[in-house]
Amino acid sequence: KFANVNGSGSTSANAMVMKAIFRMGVPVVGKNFFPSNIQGLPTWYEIRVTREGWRARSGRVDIMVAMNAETYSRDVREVSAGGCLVYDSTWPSNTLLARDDIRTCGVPFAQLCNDNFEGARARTLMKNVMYAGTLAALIDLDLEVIRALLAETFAKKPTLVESNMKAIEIGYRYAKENFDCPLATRIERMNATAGHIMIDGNTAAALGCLYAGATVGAWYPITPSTSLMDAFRSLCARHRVDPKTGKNDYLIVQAEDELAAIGVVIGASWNGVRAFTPTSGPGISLMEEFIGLAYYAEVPAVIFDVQRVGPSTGMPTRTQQCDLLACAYASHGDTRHVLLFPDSPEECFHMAVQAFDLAERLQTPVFVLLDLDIGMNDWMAPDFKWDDNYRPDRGKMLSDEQIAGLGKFHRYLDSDGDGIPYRTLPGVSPKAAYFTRGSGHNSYGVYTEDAAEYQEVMDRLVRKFGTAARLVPPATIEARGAQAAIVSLGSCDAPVREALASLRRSGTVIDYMRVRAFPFGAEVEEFLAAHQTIFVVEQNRDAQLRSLLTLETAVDKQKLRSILHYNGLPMPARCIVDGVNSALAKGVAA
Amino acid sequence: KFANVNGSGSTSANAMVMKAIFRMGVPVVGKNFFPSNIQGLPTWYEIRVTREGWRARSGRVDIMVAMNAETYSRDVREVSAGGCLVYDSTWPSNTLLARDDIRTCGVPFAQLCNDNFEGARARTLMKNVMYAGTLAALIDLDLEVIRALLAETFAKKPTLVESNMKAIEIGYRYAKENFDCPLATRIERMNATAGHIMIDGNTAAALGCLYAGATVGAWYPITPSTSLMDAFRSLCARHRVDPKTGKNDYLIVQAEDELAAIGVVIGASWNGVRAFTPTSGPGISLMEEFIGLAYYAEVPAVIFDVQRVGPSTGMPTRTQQCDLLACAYASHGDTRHVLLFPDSPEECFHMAVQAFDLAERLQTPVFVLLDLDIGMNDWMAPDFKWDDNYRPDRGKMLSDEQIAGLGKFHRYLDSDGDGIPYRTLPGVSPKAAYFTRGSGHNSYGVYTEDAAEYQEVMDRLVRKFGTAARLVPPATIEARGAQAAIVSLGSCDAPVREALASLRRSGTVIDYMRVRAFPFGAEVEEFLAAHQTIFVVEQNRDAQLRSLLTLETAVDKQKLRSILHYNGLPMPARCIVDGVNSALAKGVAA
Amino acid sequence: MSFISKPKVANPGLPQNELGLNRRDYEGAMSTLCAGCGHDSVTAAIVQAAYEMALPPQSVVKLSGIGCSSKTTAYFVAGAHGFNAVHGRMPSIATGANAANRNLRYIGVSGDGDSLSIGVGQLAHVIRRNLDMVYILENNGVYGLTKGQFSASADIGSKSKKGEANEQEPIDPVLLALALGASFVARSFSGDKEQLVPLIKAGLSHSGFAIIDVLSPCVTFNDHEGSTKSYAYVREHSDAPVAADYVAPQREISVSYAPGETLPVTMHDGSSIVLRKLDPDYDPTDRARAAGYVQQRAMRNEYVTGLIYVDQKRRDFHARHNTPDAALNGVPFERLCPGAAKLPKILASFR
Amino acid sequence: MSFISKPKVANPGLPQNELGLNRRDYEGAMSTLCAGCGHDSVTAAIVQAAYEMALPPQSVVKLSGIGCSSKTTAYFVAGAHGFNAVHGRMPSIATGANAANRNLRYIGVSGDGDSLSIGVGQLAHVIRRNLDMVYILENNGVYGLTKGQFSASADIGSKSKKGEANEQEPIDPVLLALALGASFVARSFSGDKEQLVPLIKAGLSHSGFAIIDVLSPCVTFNDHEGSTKSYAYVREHSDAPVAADYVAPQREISVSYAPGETLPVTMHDGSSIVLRKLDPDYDPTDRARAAGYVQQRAMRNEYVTGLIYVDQKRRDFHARHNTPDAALNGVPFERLCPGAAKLPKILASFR
Ligand SMILES: Cc1ncc(C[n+]2csc(CCOP(=O)(O)OP(=O)(O)O)c2C)c(N)n1
Ligand SMILES: Cc1ncc(C[n+]2csc(CCOP(=O)(O)OP(=O)(O)O)c2C)c(N)n1
Ligand code: SF4
Ligand code: SF4
Ligand SMILES: [Mg+2]
Ligand SMILES: [Mg+2]
Repeated sequence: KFANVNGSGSTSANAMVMKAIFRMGVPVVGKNFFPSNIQGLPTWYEIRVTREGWRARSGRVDIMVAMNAETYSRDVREVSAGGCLVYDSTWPSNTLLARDDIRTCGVPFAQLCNDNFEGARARTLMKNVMYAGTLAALIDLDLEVIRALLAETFAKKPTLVESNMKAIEIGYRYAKENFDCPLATRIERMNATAGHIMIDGNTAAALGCLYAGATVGAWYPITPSTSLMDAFRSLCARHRVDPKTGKNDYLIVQAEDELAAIGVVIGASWNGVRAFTPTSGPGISLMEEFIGLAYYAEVPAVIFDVQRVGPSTGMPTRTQQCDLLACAYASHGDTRHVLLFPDSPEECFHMAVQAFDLAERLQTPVFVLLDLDIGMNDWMAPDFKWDDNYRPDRGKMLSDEQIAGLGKFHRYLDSDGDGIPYRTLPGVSPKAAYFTRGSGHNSYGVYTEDAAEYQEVMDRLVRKFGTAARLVPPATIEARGAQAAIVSLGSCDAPVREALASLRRSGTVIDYMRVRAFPFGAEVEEFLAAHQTIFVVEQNRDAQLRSLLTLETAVDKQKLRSILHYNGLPMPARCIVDGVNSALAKGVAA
Repeated sequence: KFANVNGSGSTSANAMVMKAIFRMGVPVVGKNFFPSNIQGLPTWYEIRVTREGWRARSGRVDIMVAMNAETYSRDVREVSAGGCLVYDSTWPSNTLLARDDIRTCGVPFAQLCNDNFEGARARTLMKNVMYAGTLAALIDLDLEVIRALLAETFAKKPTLVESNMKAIEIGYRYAKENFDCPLATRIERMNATAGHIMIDGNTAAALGCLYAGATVGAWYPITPSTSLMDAFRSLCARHRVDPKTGKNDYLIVQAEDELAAIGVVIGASWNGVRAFTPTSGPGISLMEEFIGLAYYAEVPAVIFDVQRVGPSTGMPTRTQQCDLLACAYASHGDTRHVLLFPDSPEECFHMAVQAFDLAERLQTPVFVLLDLDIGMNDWMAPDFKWDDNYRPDRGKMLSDEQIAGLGKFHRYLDSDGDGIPYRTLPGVSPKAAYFTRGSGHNSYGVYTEDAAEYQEVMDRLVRKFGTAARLVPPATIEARGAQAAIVSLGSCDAPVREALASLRRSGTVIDYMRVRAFPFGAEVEEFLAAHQTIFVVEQNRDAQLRSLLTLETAVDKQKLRSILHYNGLPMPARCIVDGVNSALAKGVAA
Repeated sequence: MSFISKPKVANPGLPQNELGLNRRDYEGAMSTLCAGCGHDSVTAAIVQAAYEMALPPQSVVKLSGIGCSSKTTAYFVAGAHGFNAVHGRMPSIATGANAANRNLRYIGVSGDGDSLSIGVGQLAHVIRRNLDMVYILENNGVYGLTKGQFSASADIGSKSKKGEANEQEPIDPVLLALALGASFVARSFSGDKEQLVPLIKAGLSHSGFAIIDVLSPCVTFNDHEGSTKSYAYVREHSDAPVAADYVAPQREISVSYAPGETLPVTMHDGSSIVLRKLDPDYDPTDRARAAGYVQQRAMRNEYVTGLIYVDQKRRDFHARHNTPDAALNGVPFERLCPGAAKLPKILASFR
Repeated sequence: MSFISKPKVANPGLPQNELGLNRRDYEGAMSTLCAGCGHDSVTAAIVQAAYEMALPPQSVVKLSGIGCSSKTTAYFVAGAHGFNAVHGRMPSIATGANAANRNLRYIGVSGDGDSLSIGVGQLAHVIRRNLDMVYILENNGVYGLTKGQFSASADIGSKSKKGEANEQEPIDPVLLALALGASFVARSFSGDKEQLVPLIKAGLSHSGFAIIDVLSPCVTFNDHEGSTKSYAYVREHSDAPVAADYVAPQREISVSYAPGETLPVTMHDGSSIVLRKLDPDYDPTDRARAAGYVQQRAMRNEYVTGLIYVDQKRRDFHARHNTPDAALNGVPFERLCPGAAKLPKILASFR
C-alpha cells in the first residue's frame, strides 16, 4: 500500500510497480483511494498480489510505502504484524511512531532527490520513481521489466527514460546496500498473466461502445464516469476517423448538464444512431424526467451509471452500489427499466454491446451499472474476444423497402404479441411519419385522453417488460446443491469468490448466483426457490438488490438475509465470511 | 352527468346545480372530466346524489344533459336504462340516436337563447344556465336556492342576476310545459349537509398552509397542482396583509421551473421559515437531485404532489396514485422519505399542518400525496375545526438563549438517541455557525471522506427514519375480526367504503385499513399480521402501495392481492366489489 | 383527442408547387387551440413557407416542448416526423436528432415559458452549438396552457388579466440570442404574414441556428388592455429597421433595388435574402450595434422586428465536429467497428 | 478532509476593525485548492472586504454550488453559516434563504461551469428577481474539479491543455447580465486586489443583485499559452473604463476629484462608490451603451473590467413582494395564523 499526496505524480509510479509485477506473470490488482480534490490531499494506492489472483481488497497491509508525512502515523498503524514499512527517513524522526513488530526501512528519499536532481517539480516526481526502485529491490522486481515500461511510457522523450531509470537505480541501490533484500514477501515470476490485460472498467466499456457501433456520445463531466468518455474519445480519434476524407464517424457532445446529455441521447437514438451517456448518481437524478419520456414514448437510450457514494453529492471518489432502485424505477408514474450489472472490465466490454442491442430491440432505456471500483481501478482481465459475425440488433426498425410496401403505419401496435411495436426513421417517406410524445397516446400513436386507449398502451408495456426478462443476460450460477447460497452482483463478485473459497476451506460449502441483469429471468426464480437460506451481498445501506428480488420474484423474503458494506471502500472478503459464519453460528441452515 | 365543450362556461352552471342540491340538504359530489386544453374540446361533469352520501363515481348515468353535438352519440349510449336524456332539440334530428329504453327530453336551447338574448358569447353562456333551469324542473330544485346562489355569485353585477335568472326560468318553464315534472329520480330536501362545506382538496391544503404559518411558497405551474397555490395566494391576500403597514406576511415565488421551486423551499426552510411547493409527477422527477440533498443535509421541506396520470407528461387532467415509489425513494443513493396520504379535503387541511410539523421535527422532506380527484374536485366535508392551542413544532431548533449558553455546536450529533440532531439559524452568533453540504460530512458537520465517519451519519439517518414511523399519523382501522381485509390509501377511500357496504349487503364482511403515512407504524404491522387475505386497493398499474408494504413491513407478500384501477378516471366501487368477489369465488379465505 | 383528424379531400383546383403538392399537403391535424390564437397564424405561415419552398414533407423534422405553442407541430406538415419533448428540453432532443442525420430540415416550435423559463438553459446552449435548425419562439408573455401566469418575457409594467403588473426584468429572446452569439436572429408578429413567411424561409435556408421570436398573442389570457403582448399593442409598437425578401435558389434577384441601401445575403442552400434598409444607419451584420439598437427600443417596450442579425460565415455544429456530409445514421457498421483483426493491437496497450 | 482546520492563534499584534476583530477572524478553514489557484486570491479579497466593512460574521450567509470555486465558501468567515448547494442550483437556495431573512448579507460564490453551464438558467432567473446578494463568479474557462474540460466561458480560439481550440460561442457573464437587466454588473481579476476589494464592498452595499465576474485562472488546467483565461493573458487584455472607489457609510468623500469625470453613487446602506471615468465617453449608467462597449471588446477577446453598470433605483426582490422590513422568519405565529375565530367566516364561502 502506498500513502501519497495527490497531484504529486505518485499514481504513475504506483501503476508502474503494478505493471512490472503483472509483466512478471504474477496476478495483481490495484485500487486507488483518492480525494475529491486536485492537489495536495492524502491519497492511497493499494496493490494486491496473490498466487490465486484474488481481486478484492485484502484488508491486510504487508508492505506500506509511507510517503505522506501528514498521514504517516495512521499509515504506520495499518501495517500488519510482520509486515514492512518503507518511509522517508529525511523527516525529523520525532514524527515517527516506532513499532517493533514490523520491519522499518527508512530511505532518505528527499535527501537523495535533492542530491541527484534539479528543480522542485522534478524532485517530487523523482521521489516517487525512487521509492519504486527501493520497492523493486525489496520485493525483487526485475529492473529490465521496469526499464522496458519506462521506455514505452516515454517513447517520445528518451532523456526522461534515463532520468527515471537513474532514480530507480538510486532507490534500488540504497535498499540493496542498507537492508537485506529481497524480503520474505517477494514477487516470484509466474506465468499466470499471459493472455491477460490490465484495464479499468470505464475504458473497457468505451471499447464496447466503439465495437457496438455507437456514433453519438453525450455527457456532462462527473466523477467517476468521466474517464469513460475520455477513453471513447481517444479510441474514436484512432479508429473512427476516415483515412480518406479525414472526417469523424462519431460525434461527442459535451452538454451543459445531464438533463441535456440524456436529451441528446434520446434525440439521436430516435433518429437512428446508437447513442449513450456516461454519468453517476447525481446525473441519474437529473435525468429522471427524460427517462420517463423514453420509457413511455419507447425510445432507445443507453446510460452508463458509474456509481459513487450517495446520497446527494456524497463521496464522489468512493465506491458504492447505491443506485439500483433509483434506476430500476426511475421517473414518476408507473415505470420499470432494464439494468445490466457488469462485474469486471471484461463484462463492461460485452455488456456495453448488449446494452445497445437491448435498447434497440426493446425500444427503451437500458442502464449499465458500474461502480467506481470497477470503472476506475485497474483489473486483470482475460484478453477480450470479438466475433466478426456480430451484427447490431437494430430491433423492429422498418427498412425503406418495408415502408414502401406498407399500407398504413401504426407506431404503437403490438403486432407480434411480444409487446414490442415497430418504429420508423424520419426522412424516408411521408407514409412512415408518426408523432412521438410523452403525453397520452393510443396504439396508433395518436394523442388520446381516452381511458381504454391509454390503458391498452400501458398494459402492452408490461408485456414488453416480460419480453425483456427473456432477452437480458442470464445470471451466472455455481450450484453444488447446497441449502444456503449467496446472491450478489457486480463488483461484489471479487470478494464473494474469495469468501466462498475461504468458507470452503473451513468446511462450509454454499452455492452462488450472480445476477447480471434486471428484470430477472426464470433461472433466478429457480435458484431462489431451490435454496433455504440466501445471503444477499451488496454494497449499499438499504439492501437495494434484496428489495428488487423481493418485489420482482416469487421468493419468500424471509429467506433473504442481507450482507451489506457501504462505507465507500470496496467490500473485503472478510466481511462476507463473517456475515455467513455468524448467521450459521445462529443455526441458520447451511 | 353533463356533456359540454370546455371554455364555454359550463363549469359554473354545473357547479351551481351541485351547490343548489347541497343547499337543499342533500349529499352530493361533483367530478369534472376536462381535457388538457383551454377551449373547444369535449368535457364532462358528473354530479352524484345519494341519500347515503357516497363520494365515488357510480358508473351509472340516471340523467344525461347532452350539450355537445360532437360527443352526443356516445353520451346517449351511456345513459342507464330507465334514465333520462336532456338534449338540445335545435340540432338536426338526424344526428340523434334514438333509444326507447330511456326518457328523452328535447329542449330547443339554442333557439330559446337566440330568441331571448343578444350576442354570441351571452347566448352560449345562457345556454348553460338555461339547461340548469330545465334540470331544476326535472329534479325539483328550489328556484329560490338558485336565485340566492346567483345573487352571491354576481353580488357586484345585479343585472347579471336578472339575466341569468331569466335564462333559468325559460328553461324551467319549457320543461314544466312540455314534460311531466319532476322525474321519479328527483331531489328531496334533507338535512344531511348541515355543518358541511363543499371544497376541493387543493384549496383545503392551501388553507392548511395558511393555518400552519407557512410564509414562503415556491412553485412552477403544473396541472393539477396549480389551484393549490392560487388558493394560497388569495387566502394570503385576505389574511396575511398587515392592516397597519399594508405589508405581506408571505412571499410567493413563481420560479422558472421545479428545480428552482424546490431549491427555494429548501433555502427558505434552512433559514427558518415554513416553506412549501405544490407540484405534480413531472415536477417530482425534476426535484429528485435537490430532494436527495435535503435528505442528506437534513433540511425540512414540504412538497405537495397532486398526482396525475403518468408516466412522462401522461394525461395531465386525469387522476392516478402513481408517484408512491418515486416519492418514497426519491433521488439516487440510499434515501427514504416521509409520505402523507390524505383521503379528503378535510385531511388535506390537517395533513398540511402535520407535514410542516414533521418536516421540522425530522429535518427532512415530507411529501403530501394528493391526486387530481381529491385536489381538483368538489367534495362534501364536515366543517374544519381548529384548535387555538396549536403551536408549530419547530423541532430541535436551538433558541438564541440556548446558543448563548452553548459551549460548542455540533450539527449532526445524535444527542438524544432518536436520530435527530440539533440545528441553528444564521444571524444569531458565530458560535452557531455550521456548514450545510450534500457532500460527505461527519457528526460534527465537517467535510469528510472517512469511511467510518461517513457511515456513522448514514446509520443515524436510519434511526431517524425509525423515529418518523412513530411520529406520522397512524392508519385508520375498521376491524370486525374478519379474516380478509382491504388495505388502501387516499382517494380510494370513497369507493372502498361504498364497496364495503355493498359487500356487507351481500353477506361478505371484511375489515379495512387505510394507511395515512409512510413509513408504516406498528399498527400497520399488527393489522397485516392479523389477516389472512389482504386486498390492496390502489390507483396505479404497478401496485406501488403493495410494493411499499412488501418492502417495509414484515408481511408475507403472498397474502397481498392487488385490486388496481389506473385508466385515469376515479375508481368506482364496483371495481373493488368485483375484485373481492372473484377472489372469494376462487376460494380465497374471507 | 384521438378522434380529431382533418378530412383529407383531394383538391384538384389548388395550385401546386414544384413537387406537385398543394398547400393542404403541408397541413397537419386540426388545431385544438382557442379560436383566434396567434399560434394558429404562425402554423399557417410555416405551412406557407414549406409549401412555397417545396420541401419534401419527409425531409422535415418537427420538434417542440410542452405548451399550447408546442402543440402546434402536430398542425403542420403531417408527412413529417414530430417529437413533442418534455417541457423546456426540446433543444437537447434537436441536438441529438440533428447529430444523427444532418440532412433533414429541423423546425423547432416553442413558447416563451418553454424557452425562457424552464428552458432558457437549453436554449442558451443550443445557440452556442450553432445547431442547424430554425427555432420559432411563439411569444405571448404568458403560460397559456396553464391558464395565464406571467412568463419570463412579460414586459415590466405589463398587466395580467387579474390586473397585477409585472415588475421582473423580462427576458428578450432577441437580446439573449445576440448576447450569446446566435448566427441568425429575427423577430416578427403572428399577424404579419408578409414579414413572417420570408423570415421562416430564410431561417430554413440559414446553415446554423436561426431563432425567430414571433410575438403571438394569447387571446384568452393576454390580449387585454395593458398587456404589451396583445394584438393591439404589438401592432402599434413594432417596427423593422430592415426588410428581408427571400429569393429561392436558381432564381434571379429580379426586383431592382436602389444601390447602397440593399444587401443581398447568399444562403447556404443557394437561396438568398435581400435586405432593404428602412433605417439607414442600421447594420444587420454588426452584432454589437444591433444589440444596442434593440436594447434601446426594448427599454421603451418597443419591438424591433425583421431580420435583426445574420452571420453566414459561422461554422455550424457539424462543421465544428468534422462529421461526414452523409448522415451518421447511414454509416455502415463495417466502417464503425474495428473488428477482431484490430483488437489484439488495441489490447496490447493494456499489458 | 475532516482533520484539516486552521490553527487559531490569537494575534494580539494584528490591527482590528470597529468590531475589534482582526483579519484572521474573517478567515475560514484551510484551503485545499492547488497552490496558486486564482480562487484563493478571491477568497483573500472577500476576507479583506468583510474585515474592512466590519461585518459581524454571523450577519453573513455564504452560498455556493459545486466546483473548486464553490468550495471556497468554507475558506472565509468561519463564523457565518454556509450552504454548499448542488451543482448549478445555488441561486434558488439563495432566493429561499433571502426570502426567509432579508436582513443578512448573502455572498454567493460560483464558477463558470456552475453558473454558465448547468446553472445558467438559475443565474438568469435570480438576476430577473434582483435578489439582494453579491454573486461572485470565479471564472477560469474550465471545469477545474473535473480536471479541465472547456466550460461555457471558454473564448473562441482558446486552447485547452491538450491543444484543441474552442469553437463554441462563449457565454460572457457580463453581457448576459446586461442583456437580462441586472442592476449591478462588474468584472475584475483575481490578481488585482486593488480593483476587486472595493467592487466586493460595493456589491455588498448594493441593494439588489450584484454580479462580479472575477477572472480567476486555474493554474493546473488553464494557465498555459493559448488560454485566454491565463494570468498572463488576462493581465494583458483587460482594461477598465471606470475606476470605483468605495467610501464607507458616515465617511466623508475625502479625496477630491476633478469635477466632471467623477460620479459618486450613494448605496442603499449609506455608503457610496465614487466612479472615476478613465474612458471619457463611457457611461456606467447607460445599459445599452455599456453592453455595446463590452460586446465590441469581447469580440477581440478583450476584457472590460471594473464597475460596468449600476442602477440603484431598481426595486429589489423584497420590495417587489411588499414584505415587511423585519425578517419573515421572525414573524410571530399569532400574526400568521387566522385562528379558530376567523375559520367559520372562511368556511362560509364554501357552502
Ligand atoms: C416539468 C413540467 N412543469 C410544468 C408543466 C406544466 N406546463 C405545461 S405548458 C407550461 C407553460 C407553457 O407556456 P409557453 O411555453 O409560453 O406556451 P404557451 O401555452 O403560452 O403557448 C407549463 C408550465 C409541464 N408540462 N412540465
Ligand atoms: C449534477 C452534477 N453533475 C456533475 C458534477 C461534477 N462536477 C463537479 S464540479 C463541476 C464543474 C465545476 O466547474 P466550475 O463551476 O467552473 O468550477 P471550478 O472547479 O472551475 O472552479 C462538475 C462538472 C456534479 N457535482 N454534479
Ligand atoms: S390559451 Fe392562449 S395560447 Fe393557449 S390556445 Fe388559447 S389563446 Fe392560444
Ligand atoms: S484545479 Fe484549477 S480551479 Fe481547481 S483548485 Fe486547482 S487550480 Fe484551482
Ligand atoms: Mg407563452
Ligand atoms: Mg471553472
